[in-house]
Amino acid sequence: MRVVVQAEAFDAGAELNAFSAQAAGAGAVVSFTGLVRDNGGALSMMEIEHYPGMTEKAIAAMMDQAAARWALVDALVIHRFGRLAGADPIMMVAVASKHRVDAFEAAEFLMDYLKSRAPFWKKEISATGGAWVAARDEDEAALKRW
Amino acid sequence: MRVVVQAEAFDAGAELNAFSAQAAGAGAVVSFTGLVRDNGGALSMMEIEHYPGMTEKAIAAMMDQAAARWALVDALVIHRFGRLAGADPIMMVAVASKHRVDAFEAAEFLMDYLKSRAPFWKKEISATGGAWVAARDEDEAALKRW
Amino acid sequence: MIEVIYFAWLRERIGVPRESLQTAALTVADLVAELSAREERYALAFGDLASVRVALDQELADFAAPLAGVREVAFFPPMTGG
Amino acid sequence: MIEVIYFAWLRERIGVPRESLQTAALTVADLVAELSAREERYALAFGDLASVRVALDQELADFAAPLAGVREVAFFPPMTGG
Repeated sequence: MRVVVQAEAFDAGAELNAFSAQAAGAGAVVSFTGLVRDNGGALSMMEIEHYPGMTEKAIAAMMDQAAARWALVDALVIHRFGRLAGADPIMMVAVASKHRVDAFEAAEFLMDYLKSRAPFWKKEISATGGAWVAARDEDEAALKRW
Repeated sequence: MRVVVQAEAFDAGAELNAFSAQAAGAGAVVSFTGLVRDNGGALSMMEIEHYPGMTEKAIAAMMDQAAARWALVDALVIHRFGRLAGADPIMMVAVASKHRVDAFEAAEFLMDYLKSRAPFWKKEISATGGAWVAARDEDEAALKRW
Repeated sequence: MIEVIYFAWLRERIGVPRESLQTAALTVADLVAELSAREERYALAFGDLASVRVALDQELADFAAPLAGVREVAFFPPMTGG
Repeated sequence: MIEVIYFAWLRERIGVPRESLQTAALTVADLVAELSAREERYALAFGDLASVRVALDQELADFAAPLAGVREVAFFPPMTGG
């Protein structure tokens, strides 16, 4: 299992291929890629702040929980911080397992926890300034199902 | 939305990147890749039979249902047939949407339907012969939640 | 004449991937009964109908479905895609 | 001395990303009250505690948590990762 927290851009497709290639015995790989939403053609930028040290630990703890709960072959989380341009991947989760249900559920679990329990804060930068993205009630509620 | 049914191998990572790049306005991309399970190091092969004509129609109908039910930006299904070598991707589903819940649910819906309602039949080829993969009760049961 | 197509182990047991048949069968169930009565290999293939699925003109159907107007009947085991 | 770190709009309102503080506060809630009484910018940042989260030595905690033995307190808005 691997956690990567970095400022640099990453290639989601290349990461997916490398992850699948080394996931021996896996029959199912689920990936999630979060993109900067391009709002109606307007060039959008995003600034992501994080809590160095806590971020990696918090994500590793989530992965340990997922591994205890589902039969996983492997899992990967990549999350960027700093300034991101429109349509750049912000983050990705990949989960490999023997059967699809484990891979889907573990990926959703990791996403729900990353959204609300990993110390990242997004700020949307537009021509008129920056605005911190507000946490959504649905995201907090999503944790209740696990 | 695109359905591809082909004998040729495909590059899941390259497909994911191309799919994400053209999914304007999407904030979430979920992919599922099905791999030939490598059973304990033994070189496994798989032969997939399908029903040309019906396959494409059945998958397109599933995608229409998914698009009617969730707010999707785009969806892609690639499924191979013929002889596949161990660890080759068998198929992939990719779904792009504004928010992650739609992308995850639509991808799971498509996978559940592809498993049990798209006319493909898998045969596992080993040194001692071939065996048709039996449909699993769990796969049929999985359809009930939709 | 109706086109009948077989897949996977149904194709293997019946020995041909497809055939054009003359039939008076009114429903899929009638056709299955007619074929099973005709030759052992059909009786063997259709022995357990719980493991057989049918499509009429490339749409999933059931054994009670009428054959009137149908050009293509396909028999196959439960699908195992994905 | 305790290290206090602020993120996102808490950092912006308080005006510094981190500071070392001398405090007699026994709990997180005490520390928040002490800071809010000290200067307007803290009172502003901590005005709505429903929108503030806290971590003690990089583990999520709540406002009733004791500060004994804690080296690093972080205040931040609800997280928006993913």
